[in-house]
Amino acid sequence: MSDVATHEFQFASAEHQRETAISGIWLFLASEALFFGPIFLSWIYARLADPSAFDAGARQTDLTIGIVNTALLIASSFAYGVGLASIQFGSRRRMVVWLLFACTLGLAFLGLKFGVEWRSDLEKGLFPGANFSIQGPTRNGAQLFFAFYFFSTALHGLHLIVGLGLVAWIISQARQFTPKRHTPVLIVGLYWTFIDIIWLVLFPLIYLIGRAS
Amino acid sequence: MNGYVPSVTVEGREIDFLILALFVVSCAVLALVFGLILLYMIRYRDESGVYRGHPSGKTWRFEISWTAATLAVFFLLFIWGGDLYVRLFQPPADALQIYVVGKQWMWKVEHQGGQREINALHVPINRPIQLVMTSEDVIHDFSVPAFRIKHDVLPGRYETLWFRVEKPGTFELFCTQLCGVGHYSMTGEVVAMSQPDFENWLSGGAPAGQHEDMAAAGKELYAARGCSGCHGEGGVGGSPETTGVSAPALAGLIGSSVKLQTGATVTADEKFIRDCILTPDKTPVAGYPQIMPSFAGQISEEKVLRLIAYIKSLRSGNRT
Amino acid sequence: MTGVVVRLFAVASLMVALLAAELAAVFIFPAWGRIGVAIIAAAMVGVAAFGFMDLRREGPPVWLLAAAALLWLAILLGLGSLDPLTRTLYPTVIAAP
Amino acid sequence: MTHSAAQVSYLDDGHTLRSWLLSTDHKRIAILYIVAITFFFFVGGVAAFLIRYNLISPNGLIGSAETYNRLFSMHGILMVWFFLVPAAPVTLGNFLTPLMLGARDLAFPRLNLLSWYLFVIAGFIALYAVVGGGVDTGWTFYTPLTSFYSKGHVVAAVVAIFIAGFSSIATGLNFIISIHKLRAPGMTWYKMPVFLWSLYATSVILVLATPVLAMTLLLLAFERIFGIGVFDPAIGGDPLLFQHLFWFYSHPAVYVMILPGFGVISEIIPAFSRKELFGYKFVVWASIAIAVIGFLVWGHHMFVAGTSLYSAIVFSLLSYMVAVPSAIKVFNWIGTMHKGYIRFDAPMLYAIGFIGLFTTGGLTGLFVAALAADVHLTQTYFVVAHFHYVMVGGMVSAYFAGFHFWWPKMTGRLYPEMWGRVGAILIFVGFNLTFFPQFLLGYLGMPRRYFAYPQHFEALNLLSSASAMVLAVGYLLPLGYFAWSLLYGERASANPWGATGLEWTTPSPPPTENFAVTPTVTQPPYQYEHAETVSHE
Repeated sequence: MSDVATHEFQFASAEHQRETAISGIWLFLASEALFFGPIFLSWIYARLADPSAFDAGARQTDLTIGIVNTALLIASSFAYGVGLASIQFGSRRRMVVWLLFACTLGLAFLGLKFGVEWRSDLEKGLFPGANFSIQGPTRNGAQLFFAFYFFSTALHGLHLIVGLGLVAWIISQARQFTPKRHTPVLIVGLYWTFIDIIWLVLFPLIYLIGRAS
Repeated sequence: MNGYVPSVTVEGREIDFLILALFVVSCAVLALVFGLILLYMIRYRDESGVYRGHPSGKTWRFEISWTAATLAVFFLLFIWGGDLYVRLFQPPADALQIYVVGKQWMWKVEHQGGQREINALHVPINRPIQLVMTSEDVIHDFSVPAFRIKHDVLPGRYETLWFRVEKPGTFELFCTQLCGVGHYSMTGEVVAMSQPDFENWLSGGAPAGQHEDMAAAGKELYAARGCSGCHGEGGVGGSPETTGVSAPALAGLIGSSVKLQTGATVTADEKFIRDCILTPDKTPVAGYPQIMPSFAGQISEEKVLRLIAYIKSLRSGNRT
Repeated sequence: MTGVVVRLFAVASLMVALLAAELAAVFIFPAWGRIGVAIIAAAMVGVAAFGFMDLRREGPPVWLLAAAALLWLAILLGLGSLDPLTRTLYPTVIAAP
Repeated sequence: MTHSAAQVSYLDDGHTLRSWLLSTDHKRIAILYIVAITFFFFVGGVAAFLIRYNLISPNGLIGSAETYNRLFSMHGILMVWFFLVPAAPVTLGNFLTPLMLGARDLAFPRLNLLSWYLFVIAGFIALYAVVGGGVDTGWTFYTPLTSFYSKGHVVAAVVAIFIAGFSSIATGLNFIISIHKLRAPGMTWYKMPVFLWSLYATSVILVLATPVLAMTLLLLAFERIFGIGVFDPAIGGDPLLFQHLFWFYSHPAVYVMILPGFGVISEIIPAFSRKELFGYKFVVWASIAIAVIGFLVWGHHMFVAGTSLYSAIVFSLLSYMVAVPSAIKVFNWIGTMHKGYIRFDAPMLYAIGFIGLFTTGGLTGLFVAALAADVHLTQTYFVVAHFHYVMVGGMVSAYFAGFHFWWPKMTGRLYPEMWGRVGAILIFVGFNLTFFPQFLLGYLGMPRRYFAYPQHFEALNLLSSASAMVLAVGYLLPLGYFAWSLLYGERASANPWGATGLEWTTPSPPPTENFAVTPTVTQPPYQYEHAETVSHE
């Protein structure tokens, strides 16, 4: 396959098509940001309803896992960035290696989040409802926190799974990409980092604010 | 007009006047718009040979002037509507309070004296009435078209509504927030009567057997639920010496200013007392440790209302 | 290539440092607390957007889109929280200390 | 590359079902959308018919309040999400955007096709929810009624709207990027037709508001499925949060419905007045202003819902602000007619009807934006009449106006002009007779969503129901003569109205690739003063 960029008929040039695609993904990400908007607003409402009880709920979370997960996502964005640079500088093999590494970090995040943290949360009876284990005056506020917690982390996790699927697709299509034609790699990278950014906001909302004085 | 009821409250007449003003403005604008369109349709129809002159070049003068005119009119309307709205939802201090609980699909009303009624509300005329309303299930809305007033009734909190009726009569009451299958049947009537008639009704009109003073019922709850264990008999307050724990006095609480541990100062009204009973954690009173348990989910809305009525009756306390 | 990797590594290191700063704000400098966390989290989002997503390299249309997302989020969160922030104690508030 | 010089009409470029269902041609997708949208319009219309039938009698004629609640819920859900919101963008917008831009297609044709499939899947799920028992929550889905108390297929309905939302986002994204990136050489922003500007403003709302609704509905579904959630008052959650989030989308959605209508009218009035659009830049920026300020006003749906006094006052002020740009537009259309050479073809009649109905709807909006007046009027038939004037009177009139205007371009056939005019007049008259009585009913206090009502509201309800028959005929009539035109209509020339705009420079119907040669734009739009006189007589 030669390294000549082609383009679809509605565009003037391959460069035109690339620019358009990148604008498109940014607009999609803007839309995604608003998608998470209600989650942030519901955090504000739930916390304002009873700040001390809400924070008491937040302190039941596992801070260590939260920190490790944040670091994992930062590292995976880094890994993806290096993978992208690799294809830009012509090494398809190195791109695949780095993208696989990014995937592994993402999988590790999912494993820690859902396999370890969620499981222990559920075992501790922290899922809101009749069997919620926290009693006393903070019960309601803590339930609100955990309703927010399970919903937001599940949603973020789903995005990460979609992201993993996309990266896997890039890896499977690796042979198509060349230094001049790798727009899909770039686009998936933007989405990959965006998931990271969402987590950077969720992390303090879940783990830190409740522990701050 | 069929079904037209002239407003029987002062505020209602003011709302009518505002609506009339809006109607006049709308008619003027519509006349202008339709008039110009019709005029141009006739005068400038394709077949007409009328001289068109040169098309006007600069348009921004027109644009600025009609934008400014629109803005000015809108601003006036906003001020008018806003001012009236603020008055509409600020009850006079001496309002007679009546408690309303909405549930699928009926209105339950309880008067201070314990008289209860369903889908009906008896009120005296020429006296400000404040409804303290909550819901047992979904969101309802208490609406009396003849008073030109309505407000949503939400579960888990109190909303209030006030009015002063000027004429005796019977007026329609609607639920105007979709609340399920029986929404359309959640109607009733508001009966306004003169003060003597109202007192007559209070003493004899309410169904027998339910006629128990709200405050008296609240007093029983106060003892049965262990409130007196900390706050003392008659709500005099507790200290380590008397009841074993520090607890604020409740006598004379209603209407007073309370300083919270958060630093805010609030007036103790029904909402505040309700919050203190159901979510004491949110309203820690300055100077007392927050040790009171929450009663959320343990007593019904109606019982909370009775407790509040009792606490409000404790006016003669020696609170400093 | 090396240059790019070094730059990415610097970005990642900066973010890990900011993560540490968040923890410090919460546990070591309690006076900073929530405000500190909020500021640092915003900074981390900025670093990720400019460092990893290379926002600077994109043209004005993309900046416009990113700015729109922020503006609309601000509308949602700002006007949306106006109600609960001014509601709970009204009309019971008479004086803020 | 396909045949570029052959100039095969897009309608003749393949006749198999597959060549339609897998087409990425924006024009074919527009046709697919027209089929789907029309279907949902008539299903929603049947529900409307049954609602009006029930309200003939104070005791209700269809026998069961539950059925009635399901009917108006279905009417609202289908009409809002499966007709009003998508209608103008996905049909007229899809067909015209590349043609007006001088482009060969939208930026992301496959995404465009995907959006149609999402829409149809969502539509079927919605129909499943309806047929399988329906929902009785109203289209507003207020909690806690919806999350804990309502029976019926709430989750299915919510999923349907969720998927339809992503179809909207895909469409809006496609338009914004296409307008940014695919303008023909020489077409600067201020040389774009107002329809494209309106579509751009619409798309901004679609892309930035729809995701908020999607997430809100997910939160709602979570609460319903798990029996607990962030809106649950039993644990201190706030049902008003749901209302805030819902109206953050649903108020701007009203502008999604009406903005493309503004665009259509801004094309038609100049074309049939033979005159340049009055105050082009003001009209353009009014659209953008509406798209932005439209996001700041949602709280006016909640003046009696229990929000804070401060927020009510702020939202009332902002609501008046958003009415200003709409007023600017109305004045500019009238200014365009001034000293024109006005012709009264069906599109123009629909457009004039639009101005009348929209102005009435807009002015009654001032009533409900005034805080104190809203207390009396909200949640009554006054509000029902108000939004039907804007959304049905306004939007549907504009949609029909555009449909008549561009019908020759889309199909290559002319519709019977006389019948078009009859339809326009019938709809205007029938609409006013149906909905004006509802203003009176609302002022008298008749609440919305009542299956049965007090006797004294009967006369006005009867008038409204009777007039709805006229309106129904008005809506069915175009279906008939458009179908006739497809088979027997006269062949249309490239530019039957003598209108300006790139879409009229290519044959009717356009070839698959739209333009044989990519056009170059040198003039601002609407240069009717300098154009040749009408070409088609």
